[in-house]
Amino acid sequence: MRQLTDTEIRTRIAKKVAELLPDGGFVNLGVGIPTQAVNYLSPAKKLYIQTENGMLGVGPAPKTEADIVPNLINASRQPITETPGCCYFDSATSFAMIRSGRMDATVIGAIQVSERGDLANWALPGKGVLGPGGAMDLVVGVKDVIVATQHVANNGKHKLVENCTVPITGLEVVNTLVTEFAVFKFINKEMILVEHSSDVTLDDIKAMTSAKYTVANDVKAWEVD
Amino acid sequence: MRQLTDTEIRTRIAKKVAELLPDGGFVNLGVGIPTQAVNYLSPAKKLYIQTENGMLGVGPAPKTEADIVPNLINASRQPITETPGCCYFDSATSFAMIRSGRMDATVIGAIQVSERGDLANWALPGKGVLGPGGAMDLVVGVKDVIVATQHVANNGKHKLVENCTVPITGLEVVNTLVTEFAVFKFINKEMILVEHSSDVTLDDIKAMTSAKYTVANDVKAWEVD
Amino acid sequence: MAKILSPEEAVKLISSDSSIMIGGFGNIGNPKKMIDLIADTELKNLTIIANDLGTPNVGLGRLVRNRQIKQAIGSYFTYNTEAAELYFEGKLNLKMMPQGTFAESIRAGGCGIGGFYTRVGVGSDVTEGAETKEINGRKYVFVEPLKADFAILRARKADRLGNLVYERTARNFNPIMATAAKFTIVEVDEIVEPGTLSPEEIVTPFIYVDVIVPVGRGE
Amino acid sequence: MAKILSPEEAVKLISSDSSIMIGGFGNIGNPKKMIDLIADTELKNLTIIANDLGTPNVGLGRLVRNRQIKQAIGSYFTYNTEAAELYFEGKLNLKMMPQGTFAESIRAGGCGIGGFYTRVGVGSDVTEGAETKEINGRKYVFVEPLKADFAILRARKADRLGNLVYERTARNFNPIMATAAKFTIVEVDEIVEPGTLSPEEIVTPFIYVDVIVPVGRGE
Repeated sequence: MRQLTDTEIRTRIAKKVAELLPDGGFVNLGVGIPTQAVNYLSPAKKLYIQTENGMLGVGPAPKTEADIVPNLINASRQPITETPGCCYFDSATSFAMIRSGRMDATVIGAIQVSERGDLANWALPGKGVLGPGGAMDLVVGVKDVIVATQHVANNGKHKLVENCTVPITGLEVVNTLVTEFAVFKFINKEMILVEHSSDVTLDDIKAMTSAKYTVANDVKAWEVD
Repeated sequence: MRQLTDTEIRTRIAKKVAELLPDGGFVNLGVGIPTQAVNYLSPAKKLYIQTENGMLGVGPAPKTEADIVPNLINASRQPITETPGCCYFDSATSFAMIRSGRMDATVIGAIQVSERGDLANWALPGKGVLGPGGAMDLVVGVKDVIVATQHVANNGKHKLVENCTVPITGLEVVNTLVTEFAVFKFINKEMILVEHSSDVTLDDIKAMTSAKYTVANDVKAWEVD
Repeated sequence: MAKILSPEEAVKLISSDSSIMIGGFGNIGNPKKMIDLIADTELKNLTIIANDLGTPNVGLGRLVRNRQIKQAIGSYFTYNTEAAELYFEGKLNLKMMPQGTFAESIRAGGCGIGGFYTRVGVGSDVTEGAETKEINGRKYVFVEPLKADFAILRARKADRLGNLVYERTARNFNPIMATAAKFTIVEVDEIVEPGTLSPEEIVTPFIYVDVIVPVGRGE
Repeated sequence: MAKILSPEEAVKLISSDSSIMIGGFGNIGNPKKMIDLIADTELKNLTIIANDLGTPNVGLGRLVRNRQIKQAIGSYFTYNTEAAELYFEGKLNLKMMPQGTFAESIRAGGCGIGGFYTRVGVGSDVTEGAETKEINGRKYVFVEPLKADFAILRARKADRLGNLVYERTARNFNPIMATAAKFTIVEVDEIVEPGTLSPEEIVTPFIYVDVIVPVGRGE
C-alpha cells in the first residue's frame, strides 16, 4: 500500500463520489472534493445542483471574466452560471427545500465520523470556525448524506472513530462514507464496508479505522492505479 | 328613535366604517357591510385592500362582463380587478402577511361580541356553517379589528353581550365595534362607548346592550338623518 | 424531471385509502379535469385535504355526492350544503381549521418542520384538545404539520422539467401543497421549454413536481 | 406606501442599542451603501442579525472593526477573522445558528408564529439548552422567532409603492428580513412606476417596506 499524494487522494474520492451520485438527482455539493466530483461525472449522467443561498439548476463556473454573471454565486462564494430551467428563491425557501425530503444527495467533508453515523465537520475547538452554515440542515434534510473524506488525518489520527470528540454536526445522519480506500454504508445505525480500493486489504482498512463496522458479504474491490 | 330599514342600517354602518378606515391603510374586508364600506370612502382616502386568497391591491368589481379578469376573485368568491402595483402570493404567504402585524384593519361581521372583546362570528350551532375560513386568523393578526354589526338581532336578542354563547372566533380580539347607533372601543379589556348616533340617547344604547361598558368622557354624537 | 402524462394515465396512479391534497380556492385554481376523472373511478376512502369542497356535485362536490371521501381537512366547507347535511348526519368526517393555520401546517409538512405555535383559534372549538404553550405571556396552540400521499394541483404553465407558474388568485394553495405530498401531479394549461420561464418568476421549482398533465387553457 | 429617502437621510433613522437585520450572503445582496454610512456614524451597541459579518473591515466587517456591535446573530462568521479573534478574546458576543434554522426563525418572526420545532442541530452545541420535544419518535428542538427593530436590505428594483424584486442569488435573506422588522429600509438599484413590475413576479409586497433608498446599480 503505497503513500498517495494529496491530489491522488482527492481525485480518487471525487471519482467514487461521481459514480455514486444518482442520475437525474437533486444534489447539494459542499466546498472542495464535492465540487470536484462534478468533473468526473459520466457524460450520460445529469445532475440538478442546488445551492443553499437560493438557486436550483446551478451551472458550471464561468470560463472567462466575460462569462461572469452579476449577483450569482454559490454557497462557497464562487461565481457560477445558469442552466435552462434554473430558478431563484429566498433562504427560507431554500432550506425548506433542503428539509423537504425531496433532495437526493448532499456531499460534504468530515473532521470525524462515528460508527453510528454521527458527523463532525464544522468546528475544531479554537480553530476559528464560527458557525455551522448550512451543513447541519443538509445532513438532516437530504436523503443520501455522502461524506467525502480522507481516511486518516495527515497527522495520522483516525477520522473514522467510535465516538466523535469534536463538535457534532448531526447525530446518526451519515448514509454513505467515501474515502480514498473505502465506501461504507450506514444502515439501521450499523456501519458496513461495501467497497474498498484494490490497493488495500480488509486488514489494512481495519488498521486505519477505529470505528466498529461489519464487512458486507458482497464487499467489492474497485480497481485503482 | 324610529325603526330603521335594513338598508338604512347597513348604509349607516358602512358610512361610519368608511370614516374609521385609515388613509393609506392596508385592509382586509369581509363579506357584506365591510365590502360596502368602500363605496362611502372620502375621495381623498386611499386604501390598499388585501384578500386572503392571495392578493394585495384589490381593485373594484368589474363593471361589465368584458372587464372580468380570468382567475381573479376575492375571498368572497366575487370577481375583482387589478390596481397598479398589485401582486399575488400563495395562501401561506397571504396569512403570513395577515399575522405579520403590518395590516392596519380588518372589517368583519359578528353574531355576538362580549364586553371583553371576544368575537363570535363564524358558526351558529346547527346552522351549517362548516369552518371558520380566514376569520380567526384575521382577528388575531390585524392591528384594528373593526366589527360591523347591527346593534340588536332581528329577533330582538342582544348581540353585545356579557359572554358569548355561540362558538368563539377569538378571545379579546375586537378593537372597534360599529353598529347603526354606536361606536365602541376596547382598550385594556374594557369596552368604551366613544360615539353614538344623534337619534339615540345614552339610555337607549344601555337598553339594547347587555355588555357592560363605560361611556367616554368626550363621547360624541354623530348627526344622522 | 417531471413525467408528462394524459389525465387518464395520471388518475391510474392514485389509490383508494390514500390522502390527497387538492389545490384551489372557491373553484379557482382547482385541478378540475383530474377531480372529474377521480369522480368517475371506484376510488374510495379518500382523505381530501383542500380549502373547501366545491359546491354540491361540482368539483370536489362530486366526490362528496359519490361518498368517496372518508375525511376532509380544510377551512371552509359551507358552500357545499350536501357536505353539511352528511356531516350533521354523522356520515362525513370533517376537520375544520382556521385558513391560515391550515396553510401554514401544509407549508410545515412540506419543509420538515415538526410543528409550530400560533395564537390563532385559541379558545375556540377548532383548537379544542390542542397542546398549548405560554409564550411571552400569551397563550399559543401547537399545530402539527400536514402531509399527504398525493397532491393534485393546477398551474398556468409548466416547463418540461416541471417548473411551475400560476395565474393571479389561482395560485392559492397550489405552491404549498406541491411541497407537502409524496407524489405531486399538476394539471397545466400549457407546457413550455426549459429556459422559457424567467428564473426569477418560477413559483414552484421542478424538484416538487412528479407528473405534469396538459389539459388546455380553461379546461 | 414607502418613503423615498437619500442614504444620508435614511441612516439618521437608526438609533444606538437597536437590533438590525442586514440582508446578504457573502457580500452579495448586501445594502453596501447603508452599511458604510452606519460605519461612519457613532451608532453603537447594535445587535446585528445577518448570515455573516463580511470580511475584515469590509461590509459588516467595518462595524466589527469599529466595535459598534454588541451581539451578532447569524450562521457563518468564519470569513471575518477579526470577528473570530474578538470572539475568542471574549470581546464580541456571537450567536451561531444552523443557516436554515436561522432563516426559518426570521420567517417565523415575520409571520406571527410563536416558534417551531426542527430536527436540525439536535445533539450539537448550537442547540444546547434548547427545549426539546419528541415527535413521532424523533427528537426535535424548539426555535424561537427572530425579530428586529430595523431591517436594512438590498433589492434590484422597487416601484414607488415599495414593491420589490431581487436579482439572482442576491435575493437570499432579504425577502424574509423585510417581514420581520418593525421598520424596513431598502437600498435599490432603481425605482420604477407602480404597474411596471409584473404582479406575478413581485417578491416582497410593499406592505413590508417603509423606506426606499435609491443608490444606483452596482453601488
